[in-house]
Amino acid sequence: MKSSDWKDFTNGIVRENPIFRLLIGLCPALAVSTSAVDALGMGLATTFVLAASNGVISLLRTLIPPDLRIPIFIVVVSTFVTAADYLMLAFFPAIHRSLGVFVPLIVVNCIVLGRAEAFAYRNEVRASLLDGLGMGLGFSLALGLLGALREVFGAGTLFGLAVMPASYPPLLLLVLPPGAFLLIGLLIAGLNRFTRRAP
Amino acid sequence: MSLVFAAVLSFGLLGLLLGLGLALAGRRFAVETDPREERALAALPGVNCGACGYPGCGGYAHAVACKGEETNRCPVGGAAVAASLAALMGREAAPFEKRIARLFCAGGKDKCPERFTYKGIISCNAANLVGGGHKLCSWGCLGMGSCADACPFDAIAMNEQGLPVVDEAKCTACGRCVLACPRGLFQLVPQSKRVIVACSSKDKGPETRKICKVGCIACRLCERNCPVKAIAVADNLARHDFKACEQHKVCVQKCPQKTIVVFPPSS
Amino acid sequence: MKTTLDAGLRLFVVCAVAAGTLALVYRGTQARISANQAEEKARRLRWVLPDCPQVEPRTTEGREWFLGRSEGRDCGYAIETKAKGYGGTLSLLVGVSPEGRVLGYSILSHKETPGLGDKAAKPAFQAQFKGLGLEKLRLKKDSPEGALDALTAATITSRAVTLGVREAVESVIALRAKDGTRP
Amino acid sequence: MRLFAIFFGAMIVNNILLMRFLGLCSFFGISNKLENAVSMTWAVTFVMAMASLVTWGLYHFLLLPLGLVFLRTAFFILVIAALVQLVEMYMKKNAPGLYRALGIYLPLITTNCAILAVAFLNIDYGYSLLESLVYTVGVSGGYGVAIVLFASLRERVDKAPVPEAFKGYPIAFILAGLLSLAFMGFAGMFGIQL
Repeated sequence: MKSSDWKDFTNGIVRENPIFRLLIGLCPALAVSTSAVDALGMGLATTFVLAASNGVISLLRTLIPPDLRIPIFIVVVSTFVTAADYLMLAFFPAIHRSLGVFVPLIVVNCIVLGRAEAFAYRNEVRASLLDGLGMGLGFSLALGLLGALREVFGAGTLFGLAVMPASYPPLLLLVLPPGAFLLIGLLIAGLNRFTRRAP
Repeated sequence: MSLVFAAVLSFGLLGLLLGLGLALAGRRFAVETDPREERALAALPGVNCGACGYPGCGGYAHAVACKGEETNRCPVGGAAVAASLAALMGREAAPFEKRIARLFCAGGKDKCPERFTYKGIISCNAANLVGGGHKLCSWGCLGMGSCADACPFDAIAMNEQGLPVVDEAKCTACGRCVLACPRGLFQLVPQSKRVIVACSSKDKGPETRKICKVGCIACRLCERNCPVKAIAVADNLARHDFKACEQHKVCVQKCPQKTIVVFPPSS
Repeated sequence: MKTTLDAGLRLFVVCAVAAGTLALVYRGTQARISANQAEEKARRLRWVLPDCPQVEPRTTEGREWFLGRSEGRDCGYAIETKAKGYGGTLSLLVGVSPEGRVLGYSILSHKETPGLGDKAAKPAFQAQFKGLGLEKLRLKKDSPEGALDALTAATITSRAVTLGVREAVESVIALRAKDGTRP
Repeated sequence: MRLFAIFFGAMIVNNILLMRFLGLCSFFGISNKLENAVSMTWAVTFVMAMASLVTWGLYHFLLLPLGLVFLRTAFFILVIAALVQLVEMYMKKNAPGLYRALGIYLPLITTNCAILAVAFLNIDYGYSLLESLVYTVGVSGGYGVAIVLFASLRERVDKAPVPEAFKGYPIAFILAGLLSLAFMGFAGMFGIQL
């Protein structure tokens, strides 16, 4: 693991964490993170698509003319997404039932296309794959954190198991859309507070 | 087999169609940008501050490359950009005098008291709206720092007296502070002219004396004693003619209110 | 002209390859997916018609439904219905007793927001429906004699499920009456 | 009446940005200046309307008959991407000022989840062509309302004394949360549920 590889990989997790730092890929992040299981499921599916498309795009980058790059990226990404959708339907029907509407939306998840254009199109395969994995993991961790927080405080359970005492009145707001915005706002503020650096 | 064939054919054709369409549109909508304009744009700082009078660097680059605009209009870029643009356009650069934003007021908290304490939005524009400003002097600096916020180069910092201090090294005379100040207290003055009348009050002399310890009371002593007649009083306020002024600093000694100040020699 | 053609061809190749792979993936997984779904449907039918050992598919007037038989007697009917949910169409399989009471329902596919709408599939919400006849099959917030509590923050989903179940009860009884094959 | 219900539901009650969380990437990025927000709304409205028309036609006349429904994601997104690139080229040629203001955000419109989501919802809800057009205009109207409201609020908040850690995006998120809470108040109007 050369040092530059390690840097590419961890880059997406902390320094350029997609949700908390770059603020992209928010659409699924807020919508799916009502429970930890769904959040992680979504995160891992996105990681698979992100790593795979980063790899393929950087493999073909010499063949892709600059002004045709967006349509070609999109076709590559949507192929992986649809493939992931059907493979999930065939082999993990349970997860698919809860993530149904959000799997196709991964194709427009700004991270996937953002990394394809910003990184994969300019670097060789190895770095792109690592970057894709790193970014995907960063996305999954942030999504997981959001999902866990919203589930614990919003519904009193974690991974479906009751965590909070029965007397705890679940803070329904967190499960609702406004709660997601407020929570992310507070989390980023907290992050700024500790790392002393505005995004 | 037919499903795969149908899929490949239909999607492939769509791809072909769109590929051709995009390429053709690319040609039909091609914008013939003059290559010199792109290189000029590359030479500019890209802050889009508009101080050159054009809508951003793109506008100025276009003017220089295609309309033969002077190459020294970019204050932010200063002499360096002027030189590189001139070289690019094959013309020698016109002499370039660096300018600095100067505040024409010295009425800090210690010199000019407040009529009431202002607890509203931290912006000079807002403070200016509330009953004509919370400072006793209706001309002077309100100290809410709108100029500091507006400065894209962080060249302005507010001191504890609530007055903006301009860092000459960072200031690029982009003019943002001049626009931001609701009372127009900032002006861009050539750097070599260091003697400034630090006041903008047009109140009558006795009035100003009551309001501010360092206000210009229009006593005309400076006007009478200036060896080169480079300073004159109009509307109860002294103003230098910076072209004529030769920095004798006679006016500084003569001014009873110490309104005329000498900005510290540039470090 | 050459570069235009070149661009077109490149996109053609990329799209063709993409479509090809997807078609292969689709055909490859299709068998397994339909197997999954068939097995899933059988499981749901057993769940929706608990005490009916044999379940025969029937089609009357073009609509497919299921007749549950036990010891030579009707023990229940089941039918698939669709309703417009919050995230998209929501399809249900509903079991109805010969007397028009709800035996149970199961959500076949839904696109409701995870964590909110998908609670409609949880036993707590489903239990309310057991044994209800048409007259009680309403949300309490919709009509006084309604007996169903809507899911918090998922009213559209709750109402969609209720309407789906109602449609099932109304149509399956009518279909059974018209079905001439068995007494 | 049904058309009005679809329109109003899409625009206010189920506002695509504040309630469905779609199209957020550009929402936070571009809403710092009001005029950016307005021009973005025009661009999104135009692209969304065109996209809905094309994708609806594509689905009903090509994908369904040929049984290629599994390709719908690929087809839709490719068409949208091409559309946006055409709009981008057209704008570069005929409206350079607008292009310079929106330059970076045009490719982001392609990845704007709202546009693809609208295309899918038009199909899932089984809308006719007219209904899906009304729905699309409603959604883009909702996008406009949300982003213009948010941009003006944000310009005002930039001047307010916000604690250091909250400056920038955190306060924007909290603002969006409150706006979304306000939009929840619309639930139930004209019988359109949340």
